[in-house]
Amino acid sequence: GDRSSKPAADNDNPTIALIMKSLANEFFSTMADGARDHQKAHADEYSLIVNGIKDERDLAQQMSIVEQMIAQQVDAIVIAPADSKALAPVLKRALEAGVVVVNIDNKLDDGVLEQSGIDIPFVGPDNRDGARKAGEHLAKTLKPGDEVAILEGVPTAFNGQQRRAGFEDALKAAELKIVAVQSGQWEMAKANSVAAAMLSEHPNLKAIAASNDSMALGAAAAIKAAGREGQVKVVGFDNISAVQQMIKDGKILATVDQHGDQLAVYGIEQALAMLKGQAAADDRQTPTDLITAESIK
Amino acid sequence: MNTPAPAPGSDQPTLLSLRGICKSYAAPVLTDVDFDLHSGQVHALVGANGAGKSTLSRIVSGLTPGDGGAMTLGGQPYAPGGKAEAEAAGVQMVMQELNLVPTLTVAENIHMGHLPSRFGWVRRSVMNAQAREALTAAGLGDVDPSAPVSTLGVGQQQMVEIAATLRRSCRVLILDEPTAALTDPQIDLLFEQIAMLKQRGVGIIYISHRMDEIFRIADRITILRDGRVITAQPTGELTMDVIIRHMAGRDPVEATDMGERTPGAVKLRVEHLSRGKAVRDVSFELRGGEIVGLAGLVGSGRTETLRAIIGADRPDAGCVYRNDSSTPVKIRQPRDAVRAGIAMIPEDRKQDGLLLSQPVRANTTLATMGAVSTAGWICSGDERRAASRFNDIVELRGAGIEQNADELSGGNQQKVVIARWLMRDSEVMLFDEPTRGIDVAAKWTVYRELADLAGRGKAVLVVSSDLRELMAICDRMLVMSAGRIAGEFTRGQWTYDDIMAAAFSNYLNRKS
Amino acid sequence: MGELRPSRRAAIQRMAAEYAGMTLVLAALVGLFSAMSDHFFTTATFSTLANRAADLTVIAVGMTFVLVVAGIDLSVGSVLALGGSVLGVAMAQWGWPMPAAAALCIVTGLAAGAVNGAITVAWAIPSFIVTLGMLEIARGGAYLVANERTQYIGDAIAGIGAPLAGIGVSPAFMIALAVVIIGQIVLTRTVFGRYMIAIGTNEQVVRLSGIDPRPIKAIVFMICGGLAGLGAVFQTSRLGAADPNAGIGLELSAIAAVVIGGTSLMGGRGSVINTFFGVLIIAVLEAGLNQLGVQEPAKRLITGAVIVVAVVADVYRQKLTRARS
Amino acid sequence: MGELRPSRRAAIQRMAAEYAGMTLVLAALVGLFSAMSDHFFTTATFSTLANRAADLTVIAVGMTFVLVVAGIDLSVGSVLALGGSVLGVAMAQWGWPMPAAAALCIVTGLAAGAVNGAITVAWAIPSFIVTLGMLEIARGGAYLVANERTQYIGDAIAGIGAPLAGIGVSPAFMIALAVVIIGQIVLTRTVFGRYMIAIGTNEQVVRLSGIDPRPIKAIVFMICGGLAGLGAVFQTSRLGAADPNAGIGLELSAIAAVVIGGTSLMGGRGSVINTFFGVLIIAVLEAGLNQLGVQEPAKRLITGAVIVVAVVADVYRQKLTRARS
Ligand SMILES: Nc1ncnc2c1ncn2[C@@H]1O[C@H](COP(=O)(O)OP(=O)(O)OP(=O)(O)O)[C@@H](O)[C@H]1O
Ligand SMILES: Nc1ncnc2c1ncn2[C@@H]1O[C@H](COP(=O)(O)OP(=O)(O)OP(=O)(O)O)[C@@H](O)[C@H]1O
Ligand SMILES: [Mg+2]
Ligand SMILES: [Mg+2]
Repeated sequence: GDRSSKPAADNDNPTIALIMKSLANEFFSTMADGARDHQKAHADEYSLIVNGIKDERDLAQQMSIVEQMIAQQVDAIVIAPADSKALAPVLKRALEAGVVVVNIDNKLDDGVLEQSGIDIPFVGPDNRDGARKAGEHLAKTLKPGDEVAILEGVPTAFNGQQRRAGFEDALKAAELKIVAVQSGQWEMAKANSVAAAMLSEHPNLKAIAASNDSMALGAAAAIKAAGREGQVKVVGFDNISAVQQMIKDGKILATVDQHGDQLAVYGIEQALAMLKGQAAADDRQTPTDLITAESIK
Repeated sequence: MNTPAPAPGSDQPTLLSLRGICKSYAAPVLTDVDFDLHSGQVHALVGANGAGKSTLSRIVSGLTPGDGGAMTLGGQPYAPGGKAEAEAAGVQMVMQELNLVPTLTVAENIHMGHLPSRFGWVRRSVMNAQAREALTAAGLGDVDPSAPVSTLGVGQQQMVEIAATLRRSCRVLILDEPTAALTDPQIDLLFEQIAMLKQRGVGIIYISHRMDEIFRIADRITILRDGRVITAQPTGELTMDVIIRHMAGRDPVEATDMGERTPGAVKLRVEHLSRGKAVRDVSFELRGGEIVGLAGLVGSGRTETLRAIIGADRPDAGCVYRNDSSTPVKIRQPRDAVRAGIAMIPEDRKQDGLLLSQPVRANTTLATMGAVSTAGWICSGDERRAASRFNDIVELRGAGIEQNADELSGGNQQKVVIARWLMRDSEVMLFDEPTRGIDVAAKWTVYRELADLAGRGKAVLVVSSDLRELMAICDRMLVMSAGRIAGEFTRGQWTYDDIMAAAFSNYLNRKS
Repeated sequence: MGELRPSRRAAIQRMAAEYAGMTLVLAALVGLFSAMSDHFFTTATFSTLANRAADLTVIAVGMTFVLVVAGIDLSVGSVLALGGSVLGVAMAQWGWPMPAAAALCIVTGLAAGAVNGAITVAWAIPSFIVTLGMLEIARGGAYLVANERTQYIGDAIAGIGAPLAGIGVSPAFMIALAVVIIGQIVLTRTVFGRYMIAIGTNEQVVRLSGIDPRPIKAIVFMICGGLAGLGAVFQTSRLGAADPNAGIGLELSAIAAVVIGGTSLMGGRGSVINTFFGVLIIAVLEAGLNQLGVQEPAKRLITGAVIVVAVVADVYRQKLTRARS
Repeated sequence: MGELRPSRRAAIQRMAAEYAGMTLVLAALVGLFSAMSDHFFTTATFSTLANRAADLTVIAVGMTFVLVVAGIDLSVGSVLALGGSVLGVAMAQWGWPMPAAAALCIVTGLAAGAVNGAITVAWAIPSFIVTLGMLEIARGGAYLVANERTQYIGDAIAGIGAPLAGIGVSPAFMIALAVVIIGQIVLTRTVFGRYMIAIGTNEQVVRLSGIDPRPIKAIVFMICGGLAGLGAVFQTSRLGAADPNAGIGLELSAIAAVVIGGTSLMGGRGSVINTFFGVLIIAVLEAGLNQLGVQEPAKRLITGAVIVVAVVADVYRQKLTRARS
């Protein structure tokens, strides 16, 4: 391959390992593509290994990828942790092996970091804030007392928890009535069946807030099947390509762009800076933007 | 042939006594059966297929609970709750069907249920040594106790099973058609063992369809028909004809004239067929309108030869020709053989012959679905009629064509397989032990069927371990020994001793 | 001996008993959910449920066939995703018309199934392992084809999955019903079905009877793959989008439905109609639990328990039927 | 007839041939990856790999047992998650010491396995369906116990999973090795093991020999559950945290490992040692693909192909061995 071995720490072509959650998920594959493009443009500056896990929830596998990357003697690891707590010990081992670690996407738990006595910079968006933006936009189209439901992701996922909290912040502030919160497991088909049940159970439902766009697509399909298009609004999160047309057509009200394509690049840039000794291990928040029919045009 | 010791009569104490035994499945199978067994006695149980012999023995050995009646063993009330209880009370049984675990070794099978062990560890050396003893006693001295059972032929497996049962001490021993898969030398060995057990006062219930055996060893005969005891008499007071009449409930079928047929043109030519060590350079031809026997000792390679001919196993070398053609038939799998008009009736009906969980109807029409269907659609009326017709021909006794094959008695199961191939009407029919486990009356039917087939110009090859049967029905006989054709005889030229000599020839040569 | 032969009347009674058991379980579930939720017992619920069940139904029919020949197909979920991805790309990117794209999707499924079947019979490998391989391969293929993106199609494909005005059920559901009926007829009335059952009972016997079991088995796997492709058309149409992550774990749902319907995992015995009941039980359970808003842990517990209880109940029903006959 | 009898020498040759096939596949994989990556052929890689393989190893040993008795256990992944959750809660919330919590975790696994076994034998239901039910139930239980949160434990449990200084492998891996050896001995040398094989080959015959197969089968399922619990201890120790989502799809990896190792899905035949080779093949493949940074679709395609090829290769090896003997 194009990866050279690492003779010394002050290598002028360091290897960076980007460790994602599921690469089979559009959000992360966009992120990986962004990183690959960046690496191509800066081929003389660093080389890149991109890895993901088979199942977004299989943190044992993500952990062994980290271990393998340590064995592979990479210079830096940029990681989107599958779990905000469990990855801390192995990342500590990476640090001890002299590898620079940057945390992107899903923030590692502060308490655990402190307990482990390590410091890992976080580069990424505030999911709660992003979800709040979408929730507020949704609330503007409704009136107090209207019934709304939330489709959350996998309940164990930190970003899922944050997004749910963000939706709840905004919806409660607008005095909307949250009649149901169920998990769609991040999946379109699963979300579709849950949304269909919510629609049957709550004939007066006015909106569904979904924690990612796949679930938003599933919910939109359920609304259509129930013949309640236009009566029930949907917001999502992530801004995947498939929802953009739906937003244009008005079938989905809004989504949140957390600039996934740039997220890994931010992390890599941070890692490169740290390798060169130019940057400290500081957190860096990346932007989240509300996407609506107007902003797409 | 040694004559049995003078029959121990009723002066001996009654060992096992059955009174009013009843059993029903869908229909009554046993009705009010009384049966007495004295110690040191061989008490034969005979009856047509489905008469209930196996069911009765299963009740005695605790495998099946009876519906009614009472049993005493050694004067004590006896009601086994399972096989283990029956064994504890001293009742052992060799079942009609093979009951071995092919993946375990011979020694492990012999000790099944009682593996010699210390703290849960198998004591292999002890186990193998004991197994070797048991095998030697059963005349299987050359079988390796640590070989997996799956490497043995059916006959050897049957002997292993008998050896396993004989090494356990018992008061009552039930042998359910133990000789169906055995050849004469093995049968002699078995009878020697039976004689030894008699001396020790063991009571033996002996079930067989081979009348010569019954007359050789039985002291007393009980005849069952449709689940009822027809008569129970000392062997000396019964004749073959009487037994058959009682079994069938009618006068014995006229023994079909087995007289010579005039063989027609060659229907099948096998040349230089070889497969491993079991089949070595076998060549022969079959003509239309003749019945050819294939004799040999157990393990001599007869089954393997048939399987190689029809492509069930791929031969290493050799060709098969139909009629007088000089181009061999391309046989890569049984389908090619069946299409070329060659059919085989396998010896192991459970494994290779029957769809056990399917009705008789489906089993009968399996090879001939084309005849009972149009454009892939089954015409159920045609199917039922065809199935009934062919099962009537073989005189199937059971609850009709919708009964599942696994509910049939052993002999009736065999009849269903034969019915399948009668329906297919192949030009060349290779029968592997077609009468194994079939009752005397039904055997005659099968013989008549074979003669019929030959009469219609088919080429018929019959493998049988019952040499006398072959001598009765064949026009010509091939003898296999250690995988080779060791002799060929035509009707009138053969004697029992000549054929046995040929069967042994290749083994003797090698040993010397 | 006349009374021994199972008369036509007895056969009808037995059939009634057979379906009665399933209908009872279904009715119990529906009754329970109706009692617990005000909105469960409505046409809207049932039409949604029926339309959602179309994809699982056709896949479970294919799985029934595979189980009858004593095989198993673990790859149906991945094949569904692969078919859906092909369909999505064909419509969203190549601009194919729906019928052509749907045909391509089914052909993709047939091809995957054909590979499963060919490898299984050519080397006589357990289909469990072959289709486990295909589970990975087809999933990889789905990611490749869809470039790991959900393919948005929209209304162009909605026709099949959308409920028809008036009757409330979708063409997809009606096609699925037709597949069930045809499947049952094939299994019970055709030579092909007879051979399937025979192969599942004892392949050796079939071979020695002069029938080559291999093409039959291969075709069964192909049918199963093709039905997974059809399921992909239904699902994509319903969702208006194709997701390369679709169908994860679907094989277990399908097998559960088939086994709840009393088809034997050992082969040789099966009923497509009962499979359909199994699908309905699973669908009603899922819809009911969703509608009650039961939380994930409880959902899992209840689903697992129902699967086991349904099969245990089936054991008792069979015992009763046998005792009565 | 002397040459027919398999001599001791032939037996040794056959055994060598048996393991040679597996070793070859492994060596080929290692060679390939070493050629393609500079850092693959290092002690660090292999120690990581070995430590990671400990949990899959013990679970695959349990699965081998279950497959030998012609059963299947689909619930191992969920039972691992349940055990891990119990362990996590016991340590993180109740403040239990590690040994006690680990014991509780294993007992949880044993209990789940005992339920699987009891239901399977009591009603004679296919274990496929019973353990499919348990797959759902144990997962639900894991969510309940862990309150759907990852339980962070930290260093308190690291001892078992962390590599020992000096030798580079963890106590977990050494325990796993011991389990493999004990498992092989149990299968080949003990009465229990021989009866397992007999049951897997023909349960009916075992029953006729006066042995009740039910307790033996039940115990086998219990062992499998207990080993899933042990796997949970290993995994939790390595991660320093217990995740109620752990082990999704693990049953398929475990079965793949066992079947690659040549154990029959039909029961009656199996080797724990070969299962271990199967685990190593899967582990090396996964590690190698990760180290090369192969993209997800390609990873899936390669993994699927390797599973099938390994089994096809095994078919040829068996044919060769048989022809030679
Ligand atoms: N499990 C069962 N279910 C239903 N019917 C059965 C069952 N077992 C045996 N039968 C019936 O009981 C009858 C007697 O069978 P049995 O096996 O005792 O006959 P048999 O005298 O041993 O015959 P054979 O000489 O052919 O071995 C048969 O008609 C058979 O169909
Ligand atoms: N590899 C082998 N190892 C040991 N024995 C073998 C091997 N291959 C074949 N045999 C033996 O060759 C013999 C040929 O068996 P075959 O079944 O054809 O004989 P048969 O004359 O029909 O006798 P049977 O009555 O047992 O069926 C069998 O005893 C079989 O065990
Ligand atoms: Mg009998
Ligand atoms: Mg034979």
